[in-house]
Amino acid sequence: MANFNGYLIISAILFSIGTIGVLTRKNSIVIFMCIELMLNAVNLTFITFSRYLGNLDGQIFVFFIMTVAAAEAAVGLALIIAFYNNKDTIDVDEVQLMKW
Amino acid sequence: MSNILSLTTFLPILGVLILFFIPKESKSVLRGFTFAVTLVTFLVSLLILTGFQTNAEFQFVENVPWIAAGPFVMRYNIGVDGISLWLVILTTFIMPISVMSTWKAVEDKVKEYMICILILETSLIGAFISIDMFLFYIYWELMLIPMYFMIGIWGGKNRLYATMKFFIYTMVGSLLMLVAFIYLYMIGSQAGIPDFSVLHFYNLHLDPSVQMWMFIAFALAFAIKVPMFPLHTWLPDAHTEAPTAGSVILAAIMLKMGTYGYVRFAIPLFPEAAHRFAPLLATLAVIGIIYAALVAMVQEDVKKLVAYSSVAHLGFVMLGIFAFNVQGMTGSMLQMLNHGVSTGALFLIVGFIYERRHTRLITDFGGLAKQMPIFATMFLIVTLSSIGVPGTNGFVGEFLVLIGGYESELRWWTVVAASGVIFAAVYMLWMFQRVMFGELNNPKNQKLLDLDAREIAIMVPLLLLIFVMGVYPNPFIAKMDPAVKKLVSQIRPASMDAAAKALAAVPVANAAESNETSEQNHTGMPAGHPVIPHEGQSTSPAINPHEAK
Amino acid sequence: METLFFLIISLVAIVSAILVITCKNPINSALALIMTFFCLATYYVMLDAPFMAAVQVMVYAGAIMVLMVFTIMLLNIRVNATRQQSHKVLFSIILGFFTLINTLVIIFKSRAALPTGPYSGDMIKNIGHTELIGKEMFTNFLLPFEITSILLLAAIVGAVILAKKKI
Amino acid sequence: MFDNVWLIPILPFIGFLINGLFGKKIKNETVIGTIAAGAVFGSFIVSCMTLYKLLSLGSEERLAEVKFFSWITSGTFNADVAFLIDPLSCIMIMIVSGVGFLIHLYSIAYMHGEEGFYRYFAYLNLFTFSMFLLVLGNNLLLMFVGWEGVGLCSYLLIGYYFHKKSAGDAGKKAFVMNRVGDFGFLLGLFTLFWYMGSTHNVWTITFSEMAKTSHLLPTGGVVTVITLCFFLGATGKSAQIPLYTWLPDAMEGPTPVSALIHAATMVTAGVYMIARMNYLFIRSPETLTVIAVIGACTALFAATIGTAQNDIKRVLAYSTVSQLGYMFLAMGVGAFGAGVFHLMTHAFFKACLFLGSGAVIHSMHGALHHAHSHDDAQDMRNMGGLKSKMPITFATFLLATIAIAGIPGFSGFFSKDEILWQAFSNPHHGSLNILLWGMGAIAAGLTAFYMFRLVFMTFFGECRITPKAKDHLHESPLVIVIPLIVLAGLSVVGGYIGIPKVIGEVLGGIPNYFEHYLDPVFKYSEEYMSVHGAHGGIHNIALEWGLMGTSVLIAIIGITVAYALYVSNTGIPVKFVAAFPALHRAVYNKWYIDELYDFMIVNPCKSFSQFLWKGFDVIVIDGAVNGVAKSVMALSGVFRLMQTGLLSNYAWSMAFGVVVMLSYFILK
Repeated sequence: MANFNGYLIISAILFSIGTIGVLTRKNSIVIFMCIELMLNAVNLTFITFSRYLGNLDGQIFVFFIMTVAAAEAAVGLALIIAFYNNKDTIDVDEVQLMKW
Repeated sequence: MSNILSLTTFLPILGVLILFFIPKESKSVLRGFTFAVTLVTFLVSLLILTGFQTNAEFQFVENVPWIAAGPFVMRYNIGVDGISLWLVILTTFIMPISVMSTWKAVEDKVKEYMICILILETSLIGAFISIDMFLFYIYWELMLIPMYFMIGIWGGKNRLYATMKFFIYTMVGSLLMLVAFIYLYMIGSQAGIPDFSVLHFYNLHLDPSVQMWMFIAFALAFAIKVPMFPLHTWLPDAHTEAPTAGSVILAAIMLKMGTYGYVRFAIPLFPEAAHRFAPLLATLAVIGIIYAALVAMVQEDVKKLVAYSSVAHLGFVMLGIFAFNVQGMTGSMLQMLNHGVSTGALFLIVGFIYERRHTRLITDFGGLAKQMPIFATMFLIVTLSSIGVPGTNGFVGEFLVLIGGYESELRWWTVVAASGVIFAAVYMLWMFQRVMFGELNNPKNQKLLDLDAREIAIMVPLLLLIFVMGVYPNPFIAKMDPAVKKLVSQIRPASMDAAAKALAAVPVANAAESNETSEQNHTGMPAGHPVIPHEGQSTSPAINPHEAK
Repeated sequence: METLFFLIISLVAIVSAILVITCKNPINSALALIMTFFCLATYYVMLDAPFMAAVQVMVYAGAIMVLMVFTIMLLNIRVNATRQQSHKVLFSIILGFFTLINTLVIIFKSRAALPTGPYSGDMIKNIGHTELIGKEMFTNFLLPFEITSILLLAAIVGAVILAKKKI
Repeated sequence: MFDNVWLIPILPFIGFLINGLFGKKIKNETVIGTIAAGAVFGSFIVSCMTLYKLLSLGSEERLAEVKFFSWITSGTFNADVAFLIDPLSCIMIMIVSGVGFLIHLYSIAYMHGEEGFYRYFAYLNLFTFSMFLLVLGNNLLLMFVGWEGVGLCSYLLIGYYFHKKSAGDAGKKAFVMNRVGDFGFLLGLFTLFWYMGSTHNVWTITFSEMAKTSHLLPTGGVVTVITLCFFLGATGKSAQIPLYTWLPDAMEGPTPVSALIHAATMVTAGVYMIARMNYLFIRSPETLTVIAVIGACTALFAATIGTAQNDIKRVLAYSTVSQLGYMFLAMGVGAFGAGVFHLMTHAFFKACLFLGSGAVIHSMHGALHHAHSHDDAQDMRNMGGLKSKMPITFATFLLATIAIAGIPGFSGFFSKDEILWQAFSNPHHGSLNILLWGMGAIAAGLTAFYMFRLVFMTFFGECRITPKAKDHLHESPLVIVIPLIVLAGLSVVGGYIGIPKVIGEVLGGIPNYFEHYLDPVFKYSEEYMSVHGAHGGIHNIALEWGLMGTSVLIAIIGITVAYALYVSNTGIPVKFVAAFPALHRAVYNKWYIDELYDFMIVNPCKSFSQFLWKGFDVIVIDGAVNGVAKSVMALSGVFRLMQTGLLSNYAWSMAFGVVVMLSYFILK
């Protein structure tokens, strides 16, 4: 079952790309997307292993990740809208109130 | 009855519960009720005194399972023996007096003040009677909280600085102790010791290097509390800012917690380390005596002067403890009681004049003897007791400490400490003269009225105790003697092989060598003094005129 | 043959992932992300998990990305040209690279675990993937299933309150 | 046999309690006075009975110990409250109660009209109680209790006029100096207890046991250390060279106090202690030399200062210091009996002198008060010619002065001459004897000079008091005069019970009753001397007579010089002062000893403790504690900067954390 590693490699690559995206981009929506990307990379790993190990727990767990991702997207975007209403920008570096 | 100890400990808590229901405004009811509670606790504690058979074992022992959390098993294990008996009685004796002394001193938030005092009393009694080390630690920390509030809320000007310093200073020390407790418990549990009770750990023989570190942790925690020389600066601040009752309790009982800790935990648990550190801690004690006396001499504030004087007195107690013989130990136990009584009385007196003049500077007073004769005689008696004039309690304790210290290896330390007796007379009498004698020219002093009935009622029991303990200390000594002998026997044999093992085990510790050499020429008077060779000649029976007659 | 197909799909996925984080206009990155989701869906199919692929497409590509695009459009965000300072970008790339290295090392170092689960590959094919998941979901994982419903409820309420102008 | 001995100290203690607690309410002076004097009189009666019972016993078994209760017992140390009755303690209780009673009687009149009348008599009774404890105590600890008790009472009585700052200071000075002496006493006690216990397993501090086991002690070595420490205690209490400056200042207290405490009883405690532990002191020749030399030096030194003082009580104070020097000289040369004899005779005539001076001051004070002048009632320069005004006081004063000057036939001569002869002929110090005798003789001459100077200045010549007050000078009331007469009688007759041997044979074989009476007490030291002592003592009768003659001659010279200077032509002293101003000023200012002590000990102590407090305590220790607090604050300031508020920083640090942990687990 050598090609299982392939899926794992791909998910690792996607995950690291997502990380780089989160760290570099200033636009909060793009950060949001990168987080989604990271989540999906993890989903892929889950499904690969569930298929490989033969029990479906992994896949069911992916279900839960999806619900969480959905919930997160909803709340996150509401935040971004609220943020936009106050600051007229969604640039992450503007929000600096939470400091000493 | 068997659970009298728990009754004495938790009676004040019962009082606190009932206090909640008394309305805040009716101050006199609050004070009256608290005084009643403390008085009842005192009477109950007298039952302990009468029921106590004079032997070395723990009595009225209550041993109930308490917490079993993972590896740790703590039992509610309390009991009283010769050493802690008198300290419990001192606590319950001082409490009603300090409550009486706050009749007019504290006007705002009287309910909270009384609750603080009662919680303080419970934690103090608890600490003295707990055999389980964990229980001791809980009471040890618990007592800080009410005292923190008493100084912090009802204190003097910069009370926050003083109470913060006091609290953090003691906390740091006790955290070290907690670590040592747990580590000790770990070693103990490997050696099959089921719970935290200190009795099991007494016969647990640790190797010297482990003992050394454990002793350092314990010694530091108790040294802060005593307070020993370099760690004493929190005491004058805490005393000057504390209200009268707070500073009486702090001086009379809480300082004894440190010395009691040494006698109960630090020394018997780690005898070899205690012997190795005896010279160092004795040096600190002696420095403490001389240093505190000198610094007390030039104080302007009466309360600071008395605070430094208690540092000096407790230096004597520590010297007695580290003499490791029966006289020294009995002397230090007695000196603890004496210090409680005489310094408690001194702080009450300072409280009286503070309530009248709201100033503590010696220069503001002068010539009070003519204005307040009763006060003058009482102040004189307490000053004499603090100096240690024979016939008062101070002398008996000091004398036994000095003679005990002289017989042990701490001979030269005792000589220096004995000179402390002179300085004690100097600063106390100089303060007494500046406050009481001289011209009565300050107009404010001319209007001061003498002690009223309440204040006299507070002072009379203390004065009686000063004379009773001075003239006839035997009942006090008899009750604590077997326990002291057992404690000394626990330490004494260890010292014989300690010296040898110390030499073998730890090559570099020079303290051991000095301990070793001073033991060799034990017979010669001060080190280096040759024993006169021709002593044999005078004892030879042939020409001894004495027998011949 | 299958591996060739797999390679093509992974190439597409990686390029679109890179596109997501590099292009300036958020819309383009959204579209690139959708492309990535589709690649993932194909992976799921290749892993004999067709139902998962369907759900993936519906939930992610369908719901979440639509929401994202809708927000982008709603807020008509101007394309801001300013990029992060260079040194931050450099550090993050190094960090990303290291995460990659770490995970790869884990993958190759770890020994292959024994397949323990009851469901072998062909079983899924002949019984039907959805039926199996349904059976599994509503027997062992019933409680988590209920909890996720509560989670969604909370998310809905939260989103509504946060996004309202005047509370 | 001696079971009613406990009455002796208890009676004054009861007097103290009554006057102390209820004195303020009694207010009636005569009642308070009679309670106090009655208590001491009771003790006097009981002491006479005890002495009588003791004399009825044979001279060998004159030793009885009465135990009351055990005071402190812990480990190897136990001290109990028990009294030791033997010839020495009997003499002392006779002196204390006898002279004490006379002084109590005297003070009833002297302190008439004082505001703290009850307080004075309460302290006086407390003093008598502690003196009895000191004298009767059968162990060192009980003696120490009495020792400190008398120190305390002298502090209270010196500071009686507490509104006067000088009185307060004098009291404090007296107590602290006594305390220094007590420090020495304590060290001696500890060393003795420890040495006897650890080497011979004799854990005791009772005198009788110490005496019995004294043969175990070595000569010199540790015994020298013990005895030197005890001698330090004695110098503190009996005002010898290093620690004597408190006695002249103690004259701030009322005169009867000076008479009782600073002349008759307390100051003799040091001499009693050495006599009591003679078997210890005899065993260390070095200490004996030290005692003898210091005794002689003090005698001479104090006598020189006494010659230039103008305050009548200061002169008497220095004469006390000088006479005590004689007693220590006697102790130093091993003549314990002679020392105790001089102690007794000195108690008589010095008490008489002090009370006489008190009577003079009392009437001077009354007269000056009438004349509303603020002259000092104690300054001899405004006295003179009181002979006619106060005849009885003058007569008693003269008798006592003759006694102290050492004129034959009076008590002073017998005791002082015995000491001088013993100093000359004792076997202990060889060549040093001549020097000791010389200093003693010169001091005797000076004593005669300044005592008669005092008498001539106060009683002879014309009255220099302010004219208005002249007719108010009158004889003191009866209660003051009777004690004077009794004491004057005693100071004359007192000498005859201890006539030195050589004079005894000439006067028809009268033995020295006093020496024989005290022999059992010094039995052990005699034995030690017979075994170890160097047998070089001189026993030449003719030489003894010769020396006696020379000392009497010196005394007479002193008197004639005083007569010449202060009666016949009074101009000479003024010229003398003008001729040697520096010497006079030095002598008048007590050789600046007080200033020296202040400069050497008191001020450095004060400044050092000021430095310790402000410098060390506040800056160093508190500085360290507050420093720790400040550094923690500063450190937290630094960490605070990490929270920049930027989201990317936080995300980055989180990712960094994950990477680090992951790589750690991989590499482990």
